Amino acid sequence: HEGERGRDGEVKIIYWQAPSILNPYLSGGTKELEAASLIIEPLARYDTDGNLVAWLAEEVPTVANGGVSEDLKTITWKLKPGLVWSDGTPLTSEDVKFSWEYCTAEGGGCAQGEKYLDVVSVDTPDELTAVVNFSVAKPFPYGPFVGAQAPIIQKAQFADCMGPKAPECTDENFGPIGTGPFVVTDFRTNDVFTAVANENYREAGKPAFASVTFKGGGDAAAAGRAVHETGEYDYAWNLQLAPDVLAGMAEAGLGQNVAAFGTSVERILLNQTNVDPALGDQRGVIGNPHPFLTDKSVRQAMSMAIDRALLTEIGYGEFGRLTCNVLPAPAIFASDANDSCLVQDIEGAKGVLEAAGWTDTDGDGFRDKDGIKLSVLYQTSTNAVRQDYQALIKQWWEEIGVETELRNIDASVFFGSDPGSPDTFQKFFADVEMFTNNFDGTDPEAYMAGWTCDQAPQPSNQWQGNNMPRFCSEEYDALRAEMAVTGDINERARLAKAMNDILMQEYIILPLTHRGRNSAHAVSLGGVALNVWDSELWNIADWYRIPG
Amino acid sequence: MTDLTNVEMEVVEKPRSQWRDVWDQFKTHKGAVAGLSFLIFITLFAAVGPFLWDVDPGRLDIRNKDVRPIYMGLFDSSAKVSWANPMGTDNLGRDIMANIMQGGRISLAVGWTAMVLAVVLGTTIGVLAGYFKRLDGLLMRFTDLVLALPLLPLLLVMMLLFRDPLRAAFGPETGIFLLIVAGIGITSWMQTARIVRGDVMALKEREFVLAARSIGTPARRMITRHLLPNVLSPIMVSATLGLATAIITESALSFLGLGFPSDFPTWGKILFDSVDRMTSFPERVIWPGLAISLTVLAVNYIGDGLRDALDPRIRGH
Amino acid sequence: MFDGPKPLVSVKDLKMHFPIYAGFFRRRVGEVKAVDGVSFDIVEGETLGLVGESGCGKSTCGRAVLRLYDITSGSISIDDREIGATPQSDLRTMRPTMQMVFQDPQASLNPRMTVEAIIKEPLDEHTALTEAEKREKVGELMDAVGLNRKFAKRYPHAFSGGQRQRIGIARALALNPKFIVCDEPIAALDVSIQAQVVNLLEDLQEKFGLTYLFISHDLSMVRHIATRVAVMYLGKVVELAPREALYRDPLHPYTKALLSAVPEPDPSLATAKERIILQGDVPSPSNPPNGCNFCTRCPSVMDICTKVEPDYREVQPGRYTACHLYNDTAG
Amino acid sequence: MPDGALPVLDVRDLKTVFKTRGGEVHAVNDVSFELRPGELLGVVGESGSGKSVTMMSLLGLLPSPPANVRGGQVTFDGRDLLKVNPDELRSVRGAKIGFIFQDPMTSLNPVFTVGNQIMEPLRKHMGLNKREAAVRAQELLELVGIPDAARRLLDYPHQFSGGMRQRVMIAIALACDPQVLIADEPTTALDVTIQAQILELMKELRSKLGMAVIWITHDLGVIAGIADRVMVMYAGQVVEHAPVEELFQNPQHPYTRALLKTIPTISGERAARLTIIEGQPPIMMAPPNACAFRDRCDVAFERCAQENPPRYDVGHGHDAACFFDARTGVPRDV
Amino acid sequence: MLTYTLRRLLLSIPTLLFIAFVIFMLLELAPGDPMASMPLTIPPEVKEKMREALGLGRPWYVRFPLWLNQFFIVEPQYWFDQTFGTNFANGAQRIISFQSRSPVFDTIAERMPQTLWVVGMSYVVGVLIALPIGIISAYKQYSVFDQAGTFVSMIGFSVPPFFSGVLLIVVFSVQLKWLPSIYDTTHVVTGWDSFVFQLRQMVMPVMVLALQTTAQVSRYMRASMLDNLGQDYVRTARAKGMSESVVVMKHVLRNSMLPVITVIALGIPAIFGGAIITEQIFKVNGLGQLLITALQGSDIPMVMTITFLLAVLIVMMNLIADVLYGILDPRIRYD
Ligand SMILES: Nc1ncnc2c1ncn2[C@@H]1O[C@H](COP(=O)(O)OP(=O)(O)OP(=O)(O)O)[C@@H](O)[C@H]1O
Ligand SMILES: Nc1ncnc2c1ncn2[C@@H]1O[C@H](COP(=O)(O)OP(=O)(O)OP(=O)(O)O)[C@@H](O)[C@H]1O
Ligand SMILES: [Mg+2]
Ligand SMILES: [Mg+2]
Repeated sequence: HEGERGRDGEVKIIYWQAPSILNPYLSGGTKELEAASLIIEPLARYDTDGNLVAWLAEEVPTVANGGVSEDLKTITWKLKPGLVWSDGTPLTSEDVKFSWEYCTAEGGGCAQGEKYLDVVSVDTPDELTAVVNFSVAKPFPYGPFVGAQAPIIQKAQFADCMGPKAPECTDENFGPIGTGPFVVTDFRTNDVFTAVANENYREAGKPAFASVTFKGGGDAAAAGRAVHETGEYDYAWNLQLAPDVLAGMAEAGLGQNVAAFGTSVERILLNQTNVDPALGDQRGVIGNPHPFLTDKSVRQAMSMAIDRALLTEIGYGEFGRLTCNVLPAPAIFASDANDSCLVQDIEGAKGVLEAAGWTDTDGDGFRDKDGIKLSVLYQTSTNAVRQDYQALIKQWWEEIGVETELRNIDASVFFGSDPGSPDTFQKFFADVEMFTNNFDGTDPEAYMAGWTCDQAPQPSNQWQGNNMPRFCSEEYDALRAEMAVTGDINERARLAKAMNDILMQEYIILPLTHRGRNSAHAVSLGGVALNVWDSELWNIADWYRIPG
Repeated sequence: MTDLTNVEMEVVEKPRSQWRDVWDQFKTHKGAVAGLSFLIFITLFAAVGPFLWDVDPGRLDIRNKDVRPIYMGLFDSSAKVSWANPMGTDNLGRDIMANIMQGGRISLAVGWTAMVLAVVLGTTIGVLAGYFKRLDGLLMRFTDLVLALPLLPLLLVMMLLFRDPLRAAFGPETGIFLLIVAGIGITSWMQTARIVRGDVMALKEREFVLAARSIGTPARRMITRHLLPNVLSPIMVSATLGLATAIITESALSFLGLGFPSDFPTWGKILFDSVDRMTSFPERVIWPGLAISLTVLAVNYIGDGLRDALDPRIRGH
Repeated sequence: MFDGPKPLVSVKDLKMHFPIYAGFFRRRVGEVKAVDGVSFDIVEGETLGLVGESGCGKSTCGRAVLRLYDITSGSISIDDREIGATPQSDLRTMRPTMQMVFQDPQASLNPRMTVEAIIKEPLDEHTALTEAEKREKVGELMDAVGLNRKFAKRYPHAFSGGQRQRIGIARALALNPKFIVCDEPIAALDVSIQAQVVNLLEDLQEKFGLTYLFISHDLSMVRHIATRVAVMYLGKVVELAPREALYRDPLHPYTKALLSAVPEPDPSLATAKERIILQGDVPSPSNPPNGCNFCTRCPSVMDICTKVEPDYREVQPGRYTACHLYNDTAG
Repeated sequence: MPDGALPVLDVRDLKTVFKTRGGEVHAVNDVSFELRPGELLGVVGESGSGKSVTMMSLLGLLPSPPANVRGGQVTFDGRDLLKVNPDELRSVRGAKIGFIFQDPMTSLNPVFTVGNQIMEPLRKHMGLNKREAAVRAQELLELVGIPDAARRLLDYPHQFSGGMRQRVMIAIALACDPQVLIADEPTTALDVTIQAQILELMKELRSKLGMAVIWITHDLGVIAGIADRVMVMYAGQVVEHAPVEELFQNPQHPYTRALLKTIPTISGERAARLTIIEGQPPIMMAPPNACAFRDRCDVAFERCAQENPPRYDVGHGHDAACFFDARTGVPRDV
Repeated sequence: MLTYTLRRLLLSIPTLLFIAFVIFMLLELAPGDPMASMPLTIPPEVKEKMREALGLGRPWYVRFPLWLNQFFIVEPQYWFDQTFGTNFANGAQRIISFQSRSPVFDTIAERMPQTLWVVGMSYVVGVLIALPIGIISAYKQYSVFDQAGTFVSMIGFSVPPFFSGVLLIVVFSVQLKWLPSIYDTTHVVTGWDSFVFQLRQMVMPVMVLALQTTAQVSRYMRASMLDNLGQDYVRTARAKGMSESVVVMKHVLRNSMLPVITVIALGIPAIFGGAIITEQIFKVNGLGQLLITALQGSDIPMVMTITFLLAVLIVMMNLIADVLYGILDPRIRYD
């Protein structure tokens, strides 16, 4: 697979969600990030194992190589020499600085603001050096300019598009000039874009493909069909399909499924506050405890009743793994203290409930105590696999005497944070809810910080925050505070595991499946290395056509 | 002639009720009779079936998943078949027959209720607009307005505003049922309204309406007695199409993720959920697909037959 | 004007103009002068025939007299009650005194109601009889118009034209009216049936002392049934006279032409008779000619006719006409 | 009257039935008549007696189903119109036999101009091109007395009054100089003054063009003024047939007599009370095996209920289908 | 006729304004959030900033007039500027999509070709198939053809496109490999080959959509033909010696088309909005798909603009249907 640039003709990629823009700073959506990663690149990115690799930078700065200051407050990036934009102009540290300015400009609504958190300035001592200064010590200083979320954009192109003017620069947002292997030729929002090989790409002979068509829209099944069964496309992204369906498609022999595991965990959250509509504006407020989910034995029984192996097999097959942690990866953060959850134990669950005094006194098949019936409303977003999960779990819970009512809500509403809507996952006006979350990159600090008491969505904070179960534990909050000031990786791992174990052993969060990302590519497409820590298309420059 | 026959002659000629006549006329329409038979069958299947076929449609039986329908055993001896699941099971081992029955209950109920709602709304608005000239402009603009309303946001708003109160008042199932029915009903009456309005305007010029006015019949009875019976046949056509549209719209809502909760099978949803596995398990799309199509067809033929049967001119003597 | 008994119906200068809307804002740009200043009296027990060409406003006149329309102007008094300006809702109580028999027996019966229901409807609206009484009354009415009671549960389509018209008459009779407008009650019927209906109307008049306004374009039939005859042309009465006088000696040129155009069912007479063949068509009632309405077709048109509208005057005792030909002689 | 001339149209034993839900309606039963060149044959009879169906059967204009022409023969131009193929029939319709229908309001196609509708048969049967056809159409409109013909060709039917529309119908029927014109109640829907205009026009045209005409009506007055011979129909049969004066002076069939008596006249004596024909016309659900008029007849006797009377010739070109001889006042023997 | 049209046009302005208001309030009440499609890893503060940048915080009585101004004044100005090189708009803010941050009208314009090719064509095809079916069904009423027509059209009407579409794909793309299953919106027709490709990629979506159109229009056509076949003027035409084809195809058809044209015209807005599922299945990415992605992404300006345009289409089609009727039917006078 060596040869001149553009030798392999066209590669066709299908994403069943279409990118709406090619500027990742204006949309944080995965589809936009990944589409843009063909064009614009960061200084460093993660490889398939989650390790940082230098990309536009010479090397990844660390404390060891002196790139990161001892006080963890500055990080110095050195650009590879001789890099040029696709328009032929040189890439300089000014562009790096500009990318920061662009994202932090007032009124621009940058989606990646968090990446540049605590950055006070970016210095450009010379054309190839960019020094990032933080206001606080950053044990993990690889937010800015790293990964698909924080690429470098060209100052010359975007200089007039700062702040409130950002949305008006349609041409720029649809066709950013980049350093990546491809150059956009035609972008149609929410539909398709085409790009051709970047003549100025830094590596000779790459990319192998002369052009790429990036089509969006439809659904996962259709995308899978296009790769596996009709062979119209070479690469299909994120085929969230039932394993038997995927396997059936693969039988046609044109394509092949690939999977990789990141940090995504499908989980159930158990609400600790009372959401009875009768409470009016006191619904879900801390201080109104849930009538029975505050009883740990109920939560434990509900966890024990679940057959995670079966769920995973039905819903994800080989693209899902069993886990008993909400923090399953990277490996050093993964706890093994909770593995008892792996086996379903209906009888045990019944026993736990019995012991806690939850019995079926009125003979309706569901347990109760002191006039309180174990009856939960179980919500999630609309999605075939989630609905299968719901159906199975409902059956198990009802078996142990917990009445379960299912509800599924349109994703645009469920994951929205419209304070006016009662159906958002943050408001959590239900007893139980289920969704998947993960964290970017490899550092779990921000992720674990989501379950501190002050992160609980409450009316006082317009229902923002990630602690949807409204879990409050002083012990947990203390661990989180400690982690914020700990730099050592092993120590950080210990803290993260401890926090994970609290959540698990309190049964506030019931992890169900460690979800892998699975995509498919044509058997004739070589060089694909599925990456869940960064853009899936991170190495498209290395892709090639297998003759035959 | 004897006195006896004279007395008999005096008796009003009414040995048969009007409904007998309607039925007799209806019977002559072969399609209508076939349609009615099918509709009765499918209604019984959905309504009474679950009592005879006592399997919980929501019960999962993972060991018995992907069972093929019983007839598969005939030409493929290796097929996984079982008399316990004559129509097969789905990927979670739910019995398809039980689901089709339960789905039929919901689909038929949604279809009928939404259709009745749409027809009642459409007829009321059509009659009012056609009969009262003053209301005409207003009502027709209103019709335009509703025609222009997008169904999806409308349903989202309705869900937001009414789901919790309805759930509190009627329970989760009935609540969402009412919402969906109302959503479909409210967005599909416009065609009926237009047609009825046109017909009423034409009827208003007919002499028998003038005759009724010369008697002093007030507007209310003018409408119920003279206009409505005479616009019955276009209403019937709208109704048959309306039933079909309602069943299909409900399935489209499932496609868009706005339908019933996932543990509520409807024909449309069963069909939609099975499309991905269409090649390996064709029966899963055939059962609900047939149920929908044949119901629509049956209702259409019944509509034709009823239209003829309700028209005294065609019915004859 | 009248020496005889007091009129039951008295119409003065009745106008019924249907508005025509047009233009940008649906302004009223004109009107169809369907009835344009008609006056006549009908004495209790008599039959006034109203004849004229199609579209001249006969039906409109008949309907306006019964206030089925909201009239443009004029006064109508029936049975000593002025109803010209009464709102529709208040007219309800008056309806039983005045009824109508319609031109097309098919169209005037609701095809989805049984005969019994049709005849019973006025009883439902205006009486407090019990169902049984109503049914009995319907039976009596059916007897009166010569319909077999057996047929009460049939629908109109199952009857012949003549029978249908009997149903219409029975409905009109249900409330014991004093005055009936018969709007071409025989026009849609077969010749052999027409006589049946006309005889029936005459019998009923005798029996119940009815007063008719008999609208028709069949001059021979009007000659038979009417006591006095009014001839209409383009929204106006051009001549009104006692029957014998009118047929013997028509005054207005239009009446003359009309009478001469009636075919004689006798070949010897038919060839002998001298016809006046009018030229052209009736002008549009929305745009009537200046002067006399008939001036465009009149065989004896004069200059004045196209300029001045002739008065409607009594030119001989009991004979009224609107024609310049008689202005000199009488005035 | 050119009595001896060969008839242009000769109809023998025509039979037409309609298949309906309730059974077969025998609308035309063994109707026979002939039409001689240049004469006007009037056809009278009450509504439903089969006048229109007879004429439409001749030209195959009835919708089939439900209509079914069961038998008989229609000789025209040496051919039996009931047997010729559809194309040949179409070359007769409109070209050699013109047809005028009763209702001028609905018989013209509302969406085509009058000119277009007149030109259609001209172009088809006479092979005229557009221009020639337009010229001829204008002539025709002038012929039927429509002023400003050239401009009116471009008008649509609704822009014409009823009388004018009927004239247009006549113009269409006359377009190809037909040998026979069949007019099915052409004036029934019109006012008397307009009817008088049309009748006048007809007389004029006939003397000008010399075609044979069948004129259907139920108005005896019209017949009296226009016809040469008259045929009276009742219940799908010809019950009487005679030259016009003969019929009015010497009606033979009881139905004809009753009919003549029922109608009030405008100039004769005014009867105190109209004579009526009691009863209703029969429903023709079975082929006749008895006199159809017997229930309403004042001279009916047993035989009338047993046999259907044939048409008895009573001389002077007059025949009547009645067992009762009106002249002698006794039943016929044979 | 002209004044009638103008009057109706004038009257439709308040109607449309009111419709716009109702749609706006509906979307205002709808619970969607444009941030819902963002990954959960983006922290709430950042989302809040993005929301502010979209102008979401402002109350409706500010945003509605703003939208009206943009729709009725700024956008036409831009359009004018582009065509004539003037500068009326003067950099005023156009209607910007929340999702793509690009002017909504540009995106809509981008979607027009495939919408017209597929949705428009399907309507044309559907109508073209429906008319002969309706005509023959009526002419040969109760024949086998008629019965089969009824049967097939009712089945066609009742099969949801998410099923029929996938079925076609499975048969023609997967099994037979004849036709592409994914529509290429970037394809440009330049010659014969590319035209053939365009046809091939259109066949399936067009058929799925046309099935529904055909089912409905053929029913109306049949009913209308039946009405007219019984009319007196048909007999007149036959009596003139016209051949059956002239009688049916000229005299009857022209009259029967009148009501059907109205039905056809009024069906157009519905098909533009209603092709959502089919577009999704075949990834045609026309207006329907734009609307649905906008809805799912709570892209209020986009949803608002598209639904309003559809409303305009509905009102205009109503008007056109009426005017067309008046033009085609000489009996109707609107003045
Ligand atoms: N509702 C109406 N609106 C407008 N014009 C009308 C209306 N009713 C009748 N006209 C017009 O008024 C005129 C008189 O109509 P009318 O029906 O009274 O005539 P007529 O003498 O009864 O005719 P005919 O003998 O045909 O029944 C006609 O030109 C008619 O078009
Ligand atoms: N399509 C049909 N189906 C059944 N019966 C029919 C049909 N058309 C005509 N008839 C019957 O044929 C008989 C003769 O009808 P036809 O129209 O010839 O009468 P007519 O003498 O022309 O009457 P009119 O004077 O009313 O025109 C009638 O009894 C009628 O009921
Ligand atoms: Mg009238
Ligand atoms: Mg006739």
